[in-house]
Amino acid sequence: MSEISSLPLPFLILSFITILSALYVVTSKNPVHSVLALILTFFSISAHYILLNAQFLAIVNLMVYAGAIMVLFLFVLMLLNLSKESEPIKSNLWGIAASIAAGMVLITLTAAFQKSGIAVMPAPSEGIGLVKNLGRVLMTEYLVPFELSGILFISAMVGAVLLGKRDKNSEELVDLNNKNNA
Amino acid sequence: MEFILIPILASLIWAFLPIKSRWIASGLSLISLVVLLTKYNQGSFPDGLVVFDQPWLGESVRFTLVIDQITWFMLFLTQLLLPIIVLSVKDQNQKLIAWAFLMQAGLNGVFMAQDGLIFYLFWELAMIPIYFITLQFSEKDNFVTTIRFFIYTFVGSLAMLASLIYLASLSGGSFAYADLLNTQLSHAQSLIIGGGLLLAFAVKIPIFPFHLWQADTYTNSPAQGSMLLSGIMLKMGLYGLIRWYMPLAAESIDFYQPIVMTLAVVGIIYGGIIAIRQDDMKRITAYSSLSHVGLIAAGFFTLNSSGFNGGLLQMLVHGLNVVGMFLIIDIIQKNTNTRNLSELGGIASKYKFFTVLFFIIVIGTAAAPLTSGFPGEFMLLNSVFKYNSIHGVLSGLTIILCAVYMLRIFQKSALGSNEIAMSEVSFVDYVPLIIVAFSVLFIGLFPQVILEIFTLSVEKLMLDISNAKGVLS
Amino acid sequence: MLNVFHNLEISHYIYLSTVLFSIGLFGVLFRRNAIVLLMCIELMLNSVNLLLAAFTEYMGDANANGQMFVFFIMVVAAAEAAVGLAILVMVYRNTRKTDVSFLDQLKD
Amino acid sequence: MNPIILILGLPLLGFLINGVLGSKLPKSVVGAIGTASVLGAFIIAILNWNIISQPENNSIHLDLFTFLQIDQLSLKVAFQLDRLSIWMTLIITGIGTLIHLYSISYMKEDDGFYKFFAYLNFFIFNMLLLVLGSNFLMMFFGWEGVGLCSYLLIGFWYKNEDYGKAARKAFIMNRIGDLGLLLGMFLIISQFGSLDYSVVFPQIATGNTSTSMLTAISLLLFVGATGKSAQIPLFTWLPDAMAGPTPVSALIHAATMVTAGIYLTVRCQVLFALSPLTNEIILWVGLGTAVMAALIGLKQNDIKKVLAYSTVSQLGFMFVALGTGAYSTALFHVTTHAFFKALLFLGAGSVIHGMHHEQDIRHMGGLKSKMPLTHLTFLIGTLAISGFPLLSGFFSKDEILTAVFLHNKVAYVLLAGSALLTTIYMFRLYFLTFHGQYRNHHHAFDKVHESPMNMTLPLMVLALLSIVGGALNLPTYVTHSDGFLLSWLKPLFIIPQSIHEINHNTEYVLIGIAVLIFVSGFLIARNIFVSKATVPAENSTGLGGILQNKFYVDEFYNKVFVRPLEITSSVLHDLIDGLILRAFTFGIFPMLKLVGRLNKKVQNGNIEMYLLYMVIAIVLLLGVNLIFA
Amino acid sequence: MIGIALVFFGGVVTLFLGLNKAESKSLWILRFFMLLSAVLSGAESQGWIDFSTLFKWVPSHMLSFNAFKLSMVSILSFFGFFILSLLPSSQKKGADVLGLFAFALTGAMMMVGSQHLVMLFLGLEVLSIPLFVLAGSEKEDIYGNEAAMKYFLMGAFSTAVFLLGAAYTYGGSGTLVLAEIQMKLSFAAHFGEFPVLLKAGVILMSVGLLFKVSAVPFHFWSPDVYEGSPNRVATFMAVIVKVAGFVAFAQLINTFSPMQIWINQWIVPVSILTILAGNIAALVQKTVKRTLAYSSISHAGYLLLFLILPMEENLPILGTYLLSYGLGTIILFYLMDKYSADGEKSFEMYKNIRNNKIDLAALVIGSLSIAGVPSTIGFVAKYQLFSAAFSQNHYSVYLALLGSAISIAYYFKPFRYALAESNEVDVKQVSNDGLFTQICLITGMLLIISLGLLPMITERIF
Repeated sequence: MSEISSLPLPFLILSFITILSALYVVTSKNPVHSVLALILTFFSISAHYILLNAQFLAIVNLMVYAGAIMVLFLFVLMLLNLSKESEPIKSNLWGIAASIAAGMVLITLTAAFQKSGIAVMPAPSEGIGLVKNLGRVLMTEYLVPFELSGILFISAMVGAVLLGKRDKNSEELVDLNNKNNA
Repeated sequence: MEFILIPILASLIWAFLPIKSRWIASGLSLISLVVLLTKYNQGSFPDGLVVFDQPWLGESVRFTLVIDQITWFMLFLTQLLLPIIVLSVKDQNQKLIAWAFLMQAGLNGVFMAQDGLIFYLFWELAMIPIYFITLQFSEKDNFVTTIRFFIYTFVGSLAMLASLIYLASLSGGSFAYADLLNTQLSHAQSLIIGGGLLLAFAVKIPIFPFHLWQADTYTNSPAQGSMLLSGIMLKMGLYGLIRWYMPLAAESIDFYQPIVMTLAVVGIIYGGIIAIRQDDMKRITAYSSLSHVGLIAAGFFTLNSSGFNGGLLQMLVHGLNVVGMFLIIDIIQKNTNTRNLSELGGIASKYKFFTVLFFIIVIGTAAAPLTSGFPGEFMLLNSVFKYNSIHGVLSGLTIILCAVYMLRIFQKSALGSNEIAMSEVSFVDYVPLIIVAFSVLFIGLFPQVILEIFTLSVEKLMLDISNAKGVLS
Repeated sequence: MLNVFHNLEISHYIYLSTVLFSIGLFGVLFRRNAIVLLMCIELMLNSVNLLLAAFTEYMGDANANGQMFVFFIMVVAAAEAAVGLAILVMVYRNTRKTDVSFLDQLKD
Repeated sequence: MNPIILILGLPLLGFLINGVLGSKLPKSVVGAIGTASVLGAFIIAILNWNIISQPENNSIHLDLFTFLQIDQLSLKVAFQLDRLSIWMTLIITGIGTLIHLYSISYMKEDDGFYKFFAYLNFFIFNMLLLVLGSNFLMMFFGWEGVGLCSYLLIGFWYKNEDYGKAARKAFIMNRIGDLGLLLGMFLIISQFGSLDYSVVFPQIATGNTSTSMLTAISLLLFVGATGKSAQIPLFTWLPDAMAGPTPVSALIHAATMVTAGIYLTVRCQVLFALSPLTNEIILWVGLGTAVMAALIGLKQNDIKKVLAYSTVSQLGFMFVALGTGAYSTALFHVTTHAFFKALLFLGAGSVIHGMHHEQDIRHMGGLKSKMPLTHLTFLIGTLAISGFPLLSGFFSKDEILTAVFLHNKVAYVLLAGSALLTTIYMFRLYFLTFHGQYRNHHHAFDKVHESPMNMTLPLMVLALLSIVGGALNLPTYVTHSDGFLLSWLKPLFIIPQSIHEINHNTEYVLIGIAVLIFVSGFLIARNIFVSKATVPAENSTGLGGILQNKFYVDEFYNKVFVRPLEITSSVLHDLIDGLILRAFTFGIFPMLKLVGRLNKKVQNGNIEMYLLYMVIAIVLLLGVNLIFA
Repeated sequence: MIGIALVFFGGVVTLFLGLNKAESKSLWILRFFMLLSAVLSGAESQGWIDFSTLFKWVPSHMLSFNAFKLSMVSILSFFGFFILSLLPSSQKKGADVLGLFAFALTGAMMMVGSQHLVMLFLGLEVLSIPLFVLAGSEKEDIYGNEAAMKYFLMGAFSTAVFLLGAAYTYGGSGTLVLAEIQMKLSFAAHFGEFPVLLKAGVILMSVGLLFKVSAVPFHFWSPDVYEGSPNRVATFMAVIVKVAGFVAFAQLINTFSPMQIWINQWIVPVSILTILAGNIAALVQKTVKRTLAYSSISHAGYLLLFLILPMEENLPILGTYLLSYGLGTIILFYLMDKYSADGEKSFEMYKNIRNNKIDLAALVIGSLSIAGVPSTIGFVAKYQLFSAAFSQNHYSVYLALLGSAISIAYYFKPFRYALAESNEVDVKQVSNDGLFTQICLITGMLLIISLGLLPMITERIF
């Protein structure tokens, strides 16, 4: 671990923040706090993107994840009124089991990488992550997936509507139940 | 091919057309017998005559059907027994006949197939109908018994499939009989392959201790199911033994011979001893069948000509006799609603003719001289005795035990002072019985007529086996 | 920008993302609230995204395949989130719970 | 036409006609057909006597067809009429005719009349098959066939379950013997490659076969003989076989079938002559049987049972003769025994008939006056079997005793004792039946009647034969040459039968002893049953009890063989088949189901658990394949 | 490609035309498009017609179909058509459910044709996301809710795992195109050791796919989700997902074929575990649906054996097996659905079948086929698979055969109620289906039998 000290400070700090906030996401009892911590994580990851010359990704990440998705989460949390610390605490045993399992994944992967080593890649070239470049690739090479992700969206949309909308029948049913109860 | 298509056609006709007469069914089943008899010439080729040959699956599997003398004989056995069985089907079980025809197609295929996979295909095809017959038409909930039976035999079949696949992989992918025959196996390979084949056949025959499915299945099945099983199905296993196991895995015979011989002899005595105390007539017949076919298997494994010829002869004889026994039991049960010896007795005082037929079949099964049981048993015991005198003496006990239980059956049911209420036995019921009883006497007197059907092919087969073994036995 | 940190290697990003992934995994195992579970899964997806971005950079992939992949992962994540939340709402409507440990009616 | 076809064919024809059409025919016709068919065979045999009796070993052959052809082994349906078989044929058909005749009256009340005649004819056919066959297979056919007929006839009154049991017992015990015969045949096949007499015997005679092999073959054949001829240990079926109608007992269980064992041995004379060990065993088994059965006979109260044990005992005599190598003597005794034992049985049948099916001698007595003909013939039979001088039994028994005397003195003493016992129990029977007071309370003395003519006629014929039968093989001291039978058989024996040279003084002493035996036996019996008028007790005690209970042999067999077999049967079925094997074979399914139920614990519906399992699986996959691989 | 277009178009058309109409009305449109897709793709796979000019703009390293894949697309469409024809439509209004079926099928086809990790991933998701929704499409049904939730959470998790694997693969090979990855690997094969990133990548991606095809121990979702989902959806999951999943899986493993030996090391145990666990668990199930679920798990196990084979020349085996599996499974699910309509879930439901001869025949033929009994296509498929796998690994085939033997015990269970005359008790008359359904059913049965007896036809197809 001695080489950690030789790493550049911004990377260390960012990584630190990322990991810490991620840990907070999984440990916080209040879902709202989790969401907020997750947004922080996304921010730090976006910062990593910038370090990695993926400027467009960084922006999209912020917009899509931190912006849209997380707001959606927050919205649902509020809608369902789950903001309080409602979640029953799991037993310690579960915690231990979960951490051992997750830890094992981590250890196994790292150990595997340690054991065989990872090939160092060639030197980087500038400007890959720029919108111009990405746009070109997206519209040429990745045109098919791009088009086809439309299907994904339409199905997600239809699906969300299908699940979200209330059937008339079901309301009648609820009414009936209420009458019976009364 | 006609021996497969005719039964299938008959099966479809019976399944979908609203015909009800047993005579018509029997007539349908007679067609293939007649066709077979007209083809006696084809059966006279000791080396076999290819009657059908088309590619079936890829390079490796060809749909090849061959008739040689042994095959012709086996076909004869099948076509002969089927009309008898069909004629005895109860009126409320008419749909059973459709299954029986389908099974006939499968059996005919088994006997004619000259390609490993096609053999397996028909092997299973023959098994499915009998499963449904035993399940569908039994008097009580028979599911557990039949599923045991099916799985038990299916495990054996799968072992055979594995062996055939293994063998084919060694023969360069071809399943053709000739290619399989010419494949040289190492000792270990032949043990595995032979073991698989042997397992399948041992379960079907059945050889002790693979007989567990037998008694329950016979007991709980409808009579026709028991007849099909014991009359024809068992013969598949025995046929497989000489046609498939011995030539193809000849290198392993030396290893398995003492084991199988011992097990078969144990089975002979075991079945006989158990049979002497049972109350259910079907159960007795089941165990007696175990005893009898054990002797046939032992005879085959002696690898001498007396054993082979006697075994084949005995296959026909046992088929007829056991079908006769089940016919008897079926008639008794139909008319008295019981087949427990403790509740029966005194049939003889009312049904003289029936009792005579009954007695002929009983002594035929007990291998009294001048009945069909004797010549085969004589040759078999002779061959076993030649193989090893101790085995011979032990398996010879069967003639004593068989006398004990067969006479017990006869006496407890037919004799005695009981005045059992029994409705009139109809003419249709008598016809199959008369055929069987006649065969008992005919074969008992002229066994050589039957032997001559297949004896040349047996020689050829034994030559194949001894060539494959590398040593002439 | 990365060349500033010349002693930064790809392996560090791999480790980082693996750690993040494991944290997400831990969350998935540890938490019971479906919505938090979903968030943990998003976290796992993000760790993958980070890794892909890092690979793209370090390999100098001219077509930026990795980044394209990230792009599509985001698309999917968004769709998944939408559907997932819809399911969540539906479940909540029927059971008044978002706790997954209560969803054990279907079993052997 | 070949006479053999007729000899065999007539009884078979009679069987078929009576069996198929008998129920439709009047009883007289049935009886006539049955009797005539046997008589016809007898006449044809007589007519062919001349051909056979040519000086060289002449015989008539009949080859019908090949029964089985296995490789080089060819089994033919073939017959021969030679000196031995014509002798047997005459006994069978001759006595058979008489008994058929007798049966017409004896069975006339019975519903199964036609069936009875059919069975009898079939029996005759099989018996002829046995003696006429020219190979072992044909003999075996007859051998089993007579067993089958015996089964049918013993269980003739099928409604009685005890009779059925007796019939089954007879058949199964015979089958035990048959197995021995069968195995002997297998040995012969393996050794000589044929079953034909004409192939096997010359080969044996060359002396190239090892003695141990010959001993094995002959012992196995002897096992067959013990079954059929009711020798120790397989004798218990014969007394039970008395359940059948009396003519059956006379024909099958006295005169013909039971002597098949003797026929077999005589037929295989060359084989037995070369296996001294077997001869010794035969001697002692025969001796044991003779003594034991005679002892049991002393205490039996059923008229037919006494005769049955007497038969067993006499068969023992015959085997003793065989054991000493006196084959013609044995056959001689077979012949005379056939005469007087058939006579005795038929006489007993006449008594039973007259007493309306009363068989217990304790309930008889004084029948002399009511049934004079029966009484007279029965007396002749008794005298003959007891060895009254110059009657047939005297000569044949004397020959046996002489042969044994020369062979083994101990055996002689025992056999002489047995002869004494024979006289005692036979006269006991005779006195209890015909002398003294009438002792039956259920059945008035007035109703006892003499039997009709066609029952007494056979009695008279047989009585005559019993008297003069000794002439068939008169001893040397009378004729100063070989007896007729001995010289008749001589050409048949490839190895000449050992002729016992004996000086006349010893011979006269032996005759004296024989006469003494008869006289003392007669006096003892007379003393007890006439002078003291003892009536046997219901239950004897002590030695008598043991004898009355037949040495408990049946009980012994029951305990040692039957019960254990039955228990084994149940154990095998319920325990081995039903439980252990099943547990091993089908137990796999409960096991699988158990494993499947464990799955219930895993598949418990909880997502978190599922996820945990999946993660663990991932860890394992990665760990094993990345790090440890 | 024409299949994707047609089915997607069909889905959209259905969606718009069928809005606010009873589902049964718009179903015809979708059936038509699916059948059309099946026919056209089938014709194209046989080389009778060629649509490739229409789709020139699609780069072949993204999405391309060879003859085998076209036939698989045809089969997928056919199965889609078959499912929608046999399993009855609900009387609810709205064609949204139908649309989702169409989209999911599109995703399945994308998976089949994918040549690129992104396409594979997208296909996977396009297939999965509609199914998440469909699982819960009976909104008031609590079990349906639970099923949807379970499927979604676990599916999303497995997606994440798959993606991590994909990322590693990208890192290890520097490309996302499958063919290029294979090339890189064959280079690496010359230098001995394979990059650990690729190894980890292929394992993790396989985990993602193993989850989709529900191999043990990633199968936990499937019995629960099948049980909770509407029958039609469960059928769809059991058939379409597995068919598409295995084609994609085979493609993926083929990509990594240079390290085949290493892959076999862990595919074989997973396969054996799946076969045994699936069959044993199926043995103890009380409800028909769960039994069928476990049966489909065990079939996944058999199919995994295919992955240890050299891929290219053995693809017909995969095709035959998937065809046989799909036919049998759909028929059995159909019967299960039909006879569980009155709420009976255990095997006793089949006692009502005895009055309906066609259904009875379908039950017998379907069960026999899926159990692999000869004279059905199920046997041909199993035989081909096992005999090919035998050359690679003896023991796995022995165990697989053992598994097939066990499977008889539950495949034959329905016969107890359906056939045995002794069980004749209060048989209810179940109303007959329409002519169309019956024709479809008979077609299916005839296919099973005729292909089983004349397997040379399958050789022509693939």
